[in-house]
Amino acid sequence: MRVRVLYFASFRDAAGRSEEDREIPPGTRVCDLWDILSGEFSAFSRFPGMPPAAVNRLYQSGDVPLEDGDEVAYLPPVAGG
Amino acid sequence: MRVRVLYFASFRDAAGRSEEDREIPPGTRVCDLWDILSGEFSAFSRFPGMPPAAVNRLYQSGDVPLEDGDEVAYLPPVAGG
Amino acid sequence: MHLTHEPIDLAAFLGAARPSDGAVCLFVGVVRNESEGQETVAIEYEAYEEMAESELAHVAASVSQEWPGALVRICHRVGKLSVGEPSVAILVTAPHRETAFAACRLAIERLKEHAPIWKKEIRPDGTGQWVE
Amino acid sequence: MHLTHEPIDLAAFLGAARPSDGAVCLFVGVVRNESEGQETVAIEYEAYEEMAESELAHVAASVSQEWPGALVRICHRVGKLSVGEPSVAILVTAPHRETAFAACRLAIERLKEHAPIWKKEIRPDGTGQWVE
Repeated sequence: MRVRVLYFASFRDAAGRSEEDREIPPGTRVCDLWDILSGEFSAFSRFPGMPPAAVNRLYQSGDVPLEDGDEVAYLPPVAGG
Repeated sequence: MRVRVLYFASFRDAAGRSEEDREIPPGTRVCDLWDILSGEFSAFSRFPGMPPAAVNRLYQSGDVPLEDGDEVAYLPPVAGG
Repeated sequence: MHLTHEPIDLAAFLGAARPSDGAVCLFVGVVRNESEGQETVAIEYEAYEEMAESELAHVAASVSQEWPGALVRICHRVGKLSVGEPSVAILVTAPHRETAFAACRLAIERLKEHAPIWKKEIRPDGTGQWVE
Repeated sequence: MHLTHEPIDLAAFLGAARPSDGAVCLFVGVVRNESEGQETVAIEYEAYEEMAESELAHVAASVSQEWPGALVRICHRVGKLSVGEPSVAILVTAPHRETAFAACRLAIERLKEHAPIWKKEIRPDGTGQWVE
Protein backbone atom coordinates (compact mmCIF):
# COMPACT_ATOMS: atom_id res chain seq x y z
CA MET A 1 0.00 0.00 0.00
CA ARG A 2 1.01 3.60 -0.39
CA VAL A 3 1.16 6.50 2.04
CA ARG A 4 2.12 10.13 1.66
CA VAL A 5 4.93 11.31 3.94
CA LEU A 6 5.43 15.00 4.77
CA TYR A 7 8.65 16.54 6.09
CA PHE A 8 8.82 19.86 7.92
CA ALA A 9 11.51 22.23 9.19
CA SER A 10 14.73 20.39 10.20
CA PHE A 11 13.27 17.07 9.01
CA ARG A 12 12.72 18.57 5.57
CA ASP A 13 16.32 19.76 5.55
CA ALA A 14 17.51 16.32 6.67
CA ALA A 15 15.42 14.42 4.14
CA GLY A 16 16.09 16.84 1.33
CA ARG A 17 12.41 16.83 0.38
CA SER A 18 9.13 18.16 1.69
CA GLU A 19 6.96 15.21 0.74
CA GLU A 20 6.95 11.87 -1.03
CA ASP A 21 4.84 8.78 -1.57
CA ARG A 22 6.08 5.58 0.06
CA GLU A 23 5.17 1.96 -0.64
CA ILE A 24 4.89 0.07 2.65
CA PRO A 25 3.70 -3.42 3.56
CA PRO A 26 0.18 -3.80 4.97
CA GLY A 27 0.23 -3.74 8.75
CA THR A 28 3.04 -1.19 8.94
CA ARG A 29 2.55 0.90 12.06
CA VAL A 30 3.45 4.55 12.58
CA CYS A 31 6.54 3.55 14.56
CA ASP A 32 7.62 1.03 11.91
CA LEU A 33 7.64 3.67 9.20
CA TRP A 34 9.71 5.91 11.48
CA ASP A 35 12.27 3.12 11.85
CA ILE A 36 12.46 2.82 8.07
CA LEU A 37 12.92 6.58 7.61
CA SER A 38 15.47 7.02 10.38
CA GLY A 39 17.50 4.16 8.91
CA GLU A 40 17.52 6.07 5.67
CA PHE A 41 18.09 9.65 6.88
CA SER A 42 20.91 9.54 9.36
CA ALA A 43 20.05 12.98 10.80
CA PHE A 44 16.76 11.52 12.10
CA SER A 45 18.60 9.16 14.44
CA ARG A 46 19.66 12.05 16.65
CA PHE A 47 16.14 11.79 18.09
CA PRO A 48 15.90 9.25 20.87
CA GLY A 49 12.78 7.28 20.00
CA MET A 50 10.01 8.39 17.68
CA PRO A 51 9.03 12.07 17.58
CA PRO A 52 5.37 13.07 17.76
CA ALA A 53 3.57 11.84 14.66
CA ALA A 54 0.42 12.87 12.86
CA VAL A 55 -1.75 10.67 10.65
CA ASN A 56 -4.21 12.54 8.50
CA ARG A 57 -3.46 15.70 10.51
CA LEU A 58 -4.18 14.25 13.93
CA TYR A 59 -1.63 13.28 16.55
CA GLN A 60 -1.37 9.48 16.76
CA SER A 61 0.70 7.08 18.79
CA GLY A 62 3.32 4.80 17.30
CA ASP A 63 1.31 1.58 17.48
CA VAL A 64 -1.42 2.81 15.13
CA PRO A 65 -1.42 0.81 11.88
CA LEU A 66 -1.22 2.85 8.71
CA GLU A 67 -3.75 2.51 5.94
CA ASP A 68 -3.52 2.97 2.22
CA GLY A 69 -3.73 6.67 1.30
CA ASP A 70 -2.80 7.98 4.76
CA GLU A 71 -0.95 11.27 5.10
CA VAL A 72 1.83 10.80 7.66
CA ALA A 73 4.11 13.39 9.23
CA TYR A 74 6.77 13.07 11.93
CA LEU A 75 7.13 16.37 13.72
CA PRO A 76 10.41 17.87 14.90
CA PRO A 77 10.09 19.77 18.22
CA VAL A 78 7.51 22.47 17.65
CA ALA A 79 8.30 26.13 18.30
CA GLY A 80 5.19 28.15 17.56
CA GLY A 81 4.27 31.32 19.36
CA MET B 1 -5.66 77.54 60.11
CA ARG B 2 -7.50 76.61 56.99
CA VAL B 3 -7.57 73.45 54.87
CA ARG B 4 -9.38 72.53 51.70
CA VAL B 5 -11.55 69.42 51.93
CA LEU B 6 -12.57 67.45 48.83
CA TYR B 7 -15.52 65.04 48.65
CA PHE B 8 -15.86 62.33 46.03
CA ALA B 9 -18.51 59.84 44.91
CA SER B 10 -20.79 58.72 47.78
CA PHE B 11 -19.07 61.15 50.17
CA ARG B 12 -19.91 64.02 47.84
CA ASP B 13 -23.52 62.86 47.78
CA ALA B 14 -23.55 62.58 51.59
CA ALA B 15 -21.92 65.97 52.17
CA GLY B 16 -23.91 67.70 49.48
CA ARG B 17 -20.79 69.42 48.20
CA SER B 18 -17.65 68.54 46.29
CA GLU B 19 -15.26 70.78 48.18
CA GLU B 20 -15.05 73.41 50.88
CA ASP B 21 -12.57 75.29 53.04
CA ARG B 22 -12.52 74.45 56.74
CA GLU B 23 -11.10 76.37 59.68
CA ILE B 24 -9.42 73.93 62.07
CA PRO B 25 -7.31 74.40 65.21
CA PRO B 26 -3.54 74.02 64.83
CA GLY B 27 -2.46 70.45 65.60
CA THR B 28 -5.57 68.90 64.12
CA ARG B 29 -4.65 65.52 62.72
CA VAL B 30 -6.14 63.74 59.72
CA CYS B 31 -8.20 61.51 62.02
CA ASP B 32 -9.43 64.46 64.05
CA LEU B 33 -10.84 66.18 61.00
CA TRP B 34 -12.57 62.95 60.05
CA ASP B 35 -14.23 62.86 63.46
CA ILE B 36 -15.47 66.40 62.93
CA LEU B 37 -16.86 65.63 59.50
CA SER B 38 -18.49 62.34 60.46
CA GLY B 39 -20.19 64.10 63.36
CA GLU B 40 -21.61 66.54 60.88
CA PHE B 41 -22.55 64.23 58.00
CA SER B 42 -24.43 61.31 59.50
CA ALA B 43 -23.95 59.15 56.37
CA PHE B 44 -20.20 59.11 57.05
CA SER B 45 -20.70 57.23 60.29
CA ARG B 46 -21.66 54.07 58.40
CA PHE B 47 -17.90 53.63 57.96
CA PRO B 48 -16.28 51.85 60.88
CA GLY B 49 -13.21 53.96 61.59
CA MET B 50 -11.57 56.39 59.22
CA PRO B 51 -11.50 55.60 55.50
CA PRO B 52 -8.26 55.98 53.54
CA ALA B 53 -7.23 59.62 53.46
CA ALA B 54 -5.06 61.71 51.16
CA VAL B 55 -3.23 64.90 52.06
CA ASN B 56 -1.99 66.90 49.13
CA ARG B 57 -2.77 63.93 46.86
CA LEU B 58 -0.78 61.35 48.77
CA TYR B 59 -2.16 58.63 51.01
CA GLN B 60 -1.50 59.50 54.66
CA SER B 61 -2.29 57.85 57.98
CA GLY B 62 -4.68 59.32 60.51
CA ASP B 63 -2.04 60.56 62.94
CA VAL B 64 -0.47 62.99 60.48
CA PRO B 65 -0.99 66.60 61.61
CA LEU B 66 -2.57 68.90 59.06
CA GLU B 67 -0.98 72.16 58.01
CA ASP B 68 -2.40 75.40 56.80
CA GLY B 69 -3.28 75.21 53.13
CA ASP B 70 -3.40 71.41 52.94
CA GLU B 71 -5.73 69.70 50.50
CA VAL B 72 -7.46 66.83 52.32
CA ALA B 73 -9.67 64.08 50.95
CA TYR B 74 -11.29 61.07 52.63
CA LEU B 75 -11.80 58.35 50.07
CA PRO B 76 -14.83 56.07 49.92
CA PRO B 77 -13.96 52.51 48.82
CA VAL B 78 -12.34 52.80 45.40
CA ALA B 79 -13.70 50.94 42.39
CA GLY B 80 -11.47 51.73 39.45
CA GLY B 81 -10.79 49.33 36.61
CA MET C 1 -0.08 56.93 31.92
CA HIS C 2 -3.14 59.01 32.21
CA LEU C 3 -6.77 59.61 32.78
CA THR C 4 -8.83 60.52 29.80
CA HIS C 5 -12.28 61.94 29.29
CA GLU C 6 -12.26 60.69 25.70
CA PRO C 7 -12.88 57.10 24.55
CA ILE C 8 -9.76 54.95 24.83
CA ASP C 9 -8.35 54.25 21.37
CA LEU C 10 -6.97 50.73 21.81
CA ALA C 11 -5.32 50.63 18.40
CA ALA C 12 -3.38 53.79 19.20
CA PHE C 13 -2.62 52.53 22.70
CA LEU C 14 -0.96 49.41 21.27
CA GLY C 15 2.34 51.10 20.51
CA ALA C 16 5.42 49.49 19.10
CA ALA C 17 7.38 47.10 21.31
CA ARG C 18 11.11 47.54 21.93
CA PRO C 19 13.35 45.35 19.73
CA SER C 20 14.26 43.24 22.75
CA ASP C 21 10.59 42.60 23.62
CA GLY C 22 9.12 39.25 22.69
CA ALA C 23 5.81 39.58 24.48
CA VAL C 24 2.95 42.02 24.77
CA CYS C 25 0.06 41.64 27.18
CA LEU C 26 -2.88 44.01 26.97
CA PHE C 27 -5.68 44.02 29.53
CA VAL C 28 -8.85 45.94 28.83
CA GLY C 29 -11.67 46.44 31.31
CA VAL C 30 -15.02 46.87 29.61
CA VAL C 31 -18.40 48.07 30.89
CA ARG C 32 -20.64 45.03 31.37
CA ASN C 33 -24.42 44.91 30.99
CA GLU C 34 -24.92 43.50 34.46
CA SER C 35 -23.40 43.50 37.91
CA GLU C 36 -24.26 40.95 40.56
CA GLY C 37 -27.49 40.13 38.81
CA GLN C 38 -28.60 43.72 38.28
CA GLU C 39 -28.87 45.16 34.80
CA THR C 40 -26.52 48.03 34.02
CA VAL C 41 -26.94 50.39 31.08
CA ALA C 42 -23.94 52.65 31.75
CA ILE C 43 -21.26 53.42 34.30
CA GLU C 44 -20.13 56.84 35.47
CA TYR C 45 -16.47 56.88 36.43
CA GLU C 46 -15.27 59.63 38.71
CA ALA C 47 -11.70 60.26 39.83
CA TYR C 48 -9.72 62.44 42.18
CA GLU C 49 -7.95 63.33 39.00
CA GLU C 50 -4.64 64.85 40.07
CA MET C 51 -4.10 62.13 42.65
CA ALA C 52 -5.24 59.35 40.30
CA GLU C 53 -2.69 60.47 37.71
CA SER C 54 0.12 60.14 40.20
CA GLU C 55 -1.21 56.87 41.62
CA LEU C 56 -1.39 55.34 38.11
CA ALA C 57 2.20 56.43 37.50
CA HIS C 58 3.16 54.91 40.84
CA VAL C 59 1.44 51.62 39.99
CA ALA C 60 3.30 51.42 36.68
CA ALA C 61 6.64 52.24 38.29
CA SER C 62 6.22 49.78 41.16
CA VAL C 63 5.19 46.97 38.80
CA SER C 64 8.18 47.65 36.52
CA GLN C 65 10.41 47.48 39.56
CA GLU C 66 9.02 44.12 40.67
CA TRP C 67 9.13 42.69 37.15
CA PRO C 68 12.40 43.92 35.64
CA GLY C 69 12.17 44.28 31.89
CA ALA C 70 8.46 45.09 31.95
CA LEU C 71 7.40 48.37 30.39
CA VAL C 72 3.96 49.31 31.72
CA ARG C 73 1.45 51.80 30.34
CA ILE C 74 -1.93 52.53 31.88
CA CYS C 75 -4.90 54.51 30.63
CA HIS C 76 -8.15 54.97 32.58
CA ARG C 77 -11.29 56.60 31.32
CA VAL C 78 -13.50 58.90 33.38
CA GLY C 79 -17.02 60.10 32.61
CA LYS C 80 -20.14 58.24 31.52
CA LEU C 81 -19.48 55.03 29.58
CA SER C 82 -21.91 52.80 27.73
CA VAL C 83 -21.90 49.00 27.84
CA GLY C 84 -19.00 47.66 25.78
CA GLU C 85 -16.78 50.72 26.18
CA PRO C 86 -13.28 50.25 27.59
CA SER C 87 -12.85 51.78 31.05
CA VAL C 88 -9.19 50.87 31.53
CA ALA C 89 -6.34 49.60 29.37
CA ILE C 90 -3.02 48.27 30.64
CA LEU C 91 -0.26 47.45 28.20
CA VAL C 92 2.89 45.59 29.20
CA THR C 93 5.74 44.78 26.87
CA ALA C 94 8.56 42.56 28.09
CA PRO C 95 11.27 40.25 26.79
CA HIS C 96 9.28 37.15 27.81
CA ARG C 97 5.63 36.25 28.27
CA GLU C 98 5.87 35.21 31.94
CA THR C 99 6.86 38.77 32.81
CA ALA C 100 4.29 40.36 30.51
CA PHE C 101 1.37 38.36 31.95
CA ALA C 102 2.44 38.71 35.57
CA ALA C 103 3.15 42.42 35.37
CA CYS C 104 -0.13 43.14 33.57
CA ARG C 105 -2.10 41.20 36.16
CA LEU C 106 -0.28 42.87 39.03
CA ALA C 107 -0.90 46.31 37.53
CA ILE C 108 -4.67 45.89 37.31
CA GLU C 109 -4.84 44.51 40.87
CA ARG C 110 -2.79 47.41 42.22
CA LEU C 111 -4.85 49.92 40.27
CA LYS C 112 -8.09 48.52 41.67
CA GLU C 113 -6.67 48.68 45.17
CA HIS C 114 -5.08 52.13 45.12
CA ALA C 115 -6.33 54.41 42.35
CA PRO C 116 -8.79 57.02 43.70
CA ILE C 117 -11.44 56.22 41.12
CA TRP C 118 -15.10 55.45 41.75
CA LYS C 119 -17.93 54.11 39.66
CA LYS C 120 -21.66 54.52 39.73
CA GLU C 121 -23.68 51.89 37.93
CA ILE C 122 -26.67 53.28 36.08
CA ARG C 123 -29.79 51.08 36.04
CA PRO C 124 -32.37 50.95 33.25
CA ASP C 125 -34.69 53.24 35.29
CA GLY C 126 -31.98 55.91 35.37
CA THR C 127 -31.08 55.53 39.04
CA GLY C 128 -27.44 55.16 39.98
CA GLN C 129 -25.59 53.17 42.60
CA TRP C 130 -22.03 53.71 43.79
CA VAL C 131 -19.98 50.53 43.84
CA GLU C 132 -18.30 50.33 47.23
CA MET D 1 -8.75 31.11 14.44
CA HIS D 2 -6.31 30.87 11.67
CA LEU D 3 -2.90 30.96 10.15
CA THR D 4 -2.08 33.92 8.03
CA HIS D 5 0.68 34.73 5.56
CA GLU D 6 -0.13 38.43 5.93
CA PRO D 7 0.92 40.71 8.81
CA ILE D 8 -1.42 40.39 11.79
CA ASP D 9 -3.58 43.50 12.10
CA LEU D 10 -3.94 43.83 15.86
CA ALA D 11 -6.46 46.66 15.68
CA ALA D 12 -8.72 44.55 13.48
CA PHE D 13 -8.12 41.50 15.68
CA LEU D 14 -9.38 43.39 18.75
CA GLY D 15 -13.04 42.87 17.97
CA ALA D 16 -15.98 43.93 20.04
CA ALA D 17 -16.59 42.14 23.34
CA ARG D 18 -19.96 40.61 24.16
CA PRO D 19 -22.23 42.80 26.35
CA SER D 20 -21.70 40.41 29.28
CA ASP D 21 -17.90 40.62 28.98
CA GLY D 22 -16.07 42.82 31.43
CA ALA D 23 -12.53 41.78 30.58
CA VAL D 24 -10.35 41.44 27.53
CA CYS D 25 -6.86 39.96 27.58
CA LEU D 26 -4.72 40.11 24.46
CA PHE D 27 -1.37 38.37 24.21
CA VAL D 28 0.95 39.14 21.33
CA GLY D 29 4.18 37.31 20.59
CA VAL D 30 6.69 39.52 18.82
CA VAL D 31 9.94 38.72 16.99
CA ARG D 32 12.87 39.66 19.25
CA ASN D 33 16.28 40.88 18.16
CA GLU D 34 18.08 38.20 20.12
CA SER D 35 17.67 34.65 21.35
CA GLU D 36 19.82 33.12 24.07
CA GLY D 37 22.48 35.72 23.48
CA GLN D 38 22.55 35.39 19.70
CA GLU D 39 21.47 38.26 17.50
CA THR D 40 18.41 37.61 15.35
CA VAL D 41 17.40 39.74 12.36
CA ALA D 42 14.32 37.78 11.29
CA ILE D 43 12.40 34.58 11.95
CA GLU D 44 10.93 32.24 9.37
CA TYR D 45 7.80 30.52 10.63
CA GLU D 46 6.72 27.33 8.93
CA ALA D 47 3.60 25.31 9.67
CA TYR D 48 1.96 22.04 8.75
CA GLU D 49 -0.82 24.35 7.74
CA GLU D 50 -3.90 22.16 7.54
CA MET D 51 -3.04 20.44 10.82
CA ALA D 52 -2.05 23.69 12.53
CA GLU D 53 -5.43 25.22 11.67
CA SER D 54 -7.24 22.37 13.35
CA GLU D 55 -4.85 22.33 16.32
CA LEU D 56 -5.37 26.06 16.90
CA ALA D 57 -9.13 25.51 16.80
CA HIS D 58 -8.70 22.65 19.25
CA VAL D 59 -6.61 24.79 21.61
CA ALA D 60 -9.26 27.51 21.59
CA ALA D 61 -12.08 25.03 22.18
CA SER D 62 -10.27 23.20 24.98
CA VAL D 63 -9.40 26.45 26.77
CA SER D 64 -13.00 27.69 26.50
CA GLN D 65 -14.14 24.42 28.01
CA GLU D 66 -11.77 24.70 30.96
CA TRP D 67 -12.59 28.38 31.53
CA PRO D 68 -16.35 28.67 31.02
CA GLY D 69 -17.30 32.10 29.76
CA ALA D 70 -14.03 32.64 27.92
CA LEU D 71 -14.24 33.35 24.21
CA VAL D 72 -10.86 32.59 22.63
CA ARG D 73 -9.50 33.72 19.27
CA ILE D 74 -6.06 32.81 17.94
CA CYS D 75 -4.12 34.06 14.95
CA HIS D 76 -0.63 32.82 14.00
CA ARG D 77 1.55 34.21 11.26
CA VAL D 78 3.69 32.12 8.93
CA GLY D 79 6.47 33.25 6.60
CA LYS D 80 9.46 35.49 7.17
CA LEU D 81 9.00 38.11 9.92
CA SER D 82 11.22 41.03 10.85
CA VAL D 83 12.10 42.05 14.40
CA GLY D 84 9.08 43.71 16.04
CA GLU D 85 6.45 41.95 13.94
CA PRO D 86 3.73 40.00 15.75
CA SER D 87 4.00 36.24 15.23
CA VAL D 88 0.96 35.26 17.26
CA ALA D 89 -2.04 36.98 18.80
CA ILE D 90 -4.46 35.47 21.29
CA LEU D 91 -7.56 37.36 22.32
CA VAL D 92 -9.77 36.28 25.20
CA THR D 93 -12.93 38.04 26.27
CA ALA D 94 -14.69 36.94 29.44
CA PRO D 95 -17.08 38.23 32.08
CA HIS D 96 -14.24 38.65 34.60
CA ARG D 97 -10.51 39.29 34.47
CA GLU D 98 -9.41 36.15 36.33
CA THR D 99 -10.88 34.06 33.53
CA ALA D 100 -9.52 36.31 30.77
CA PHE D 101 -5.95 36.21 32.07
CA ALA D 102 -5.94 32.50 32.90
CA ALA D 103 -7.50 31.44 29.61
CA CYS D 104 -5.14 33.63 27.57
CA ARG D 105 -2.12 32.24 29.37
CA LEU D 106 -3.33 28.66 28.99
CA ALA D 107 -3.97 29.17 25.29
CA ILE D 108 -0.43 30.35 24.51
CA GLU D 109 1.07 27.49 26.55
CA ARG D 110 -1.10 24.91 24.75
CA LEU D 111 -0.30 26.44 21.38
CA LYS D 112 3.43 26.27 22.05
CA GLU D 113 3.10 22.66 23.11
CA HIS D 114 0.84 21.34 20.37
CA ALA D 115 0.66 23.50 17.26
CA PRO D 116 2.76 22.03 14.42
CA ILE D 117 4.65 25.25 13.78
CA TRP D 118 8.40 25.71 13.56
CA LYS D 119 10.71 28.66 13.50
CA LYS D 120 14.12 29.30 12.03
CA GLU D 121 16.07 32.20 13.48
CA ILE D 122 17.99 34.18 10.89
CA ARG D 123 21.35 35.57 11.99
CA PRO D 124 22.98 38.76 10.70
CA ASP D 125 25.20 36.69 8.36
CA GLY D 126 22.10 35.23 6.70
CA THR D 127 22.43 31.74 8.17
CA GLY D 128 19.42 30.17 9.80
CA GLN D 129 18.91 27.91 12.79
CA TRP D 130 15.82 25.87 13.59
CA VAL D 131 14.66 26.30 17.16
CA GLU D 132 14.18 22.82 18.60
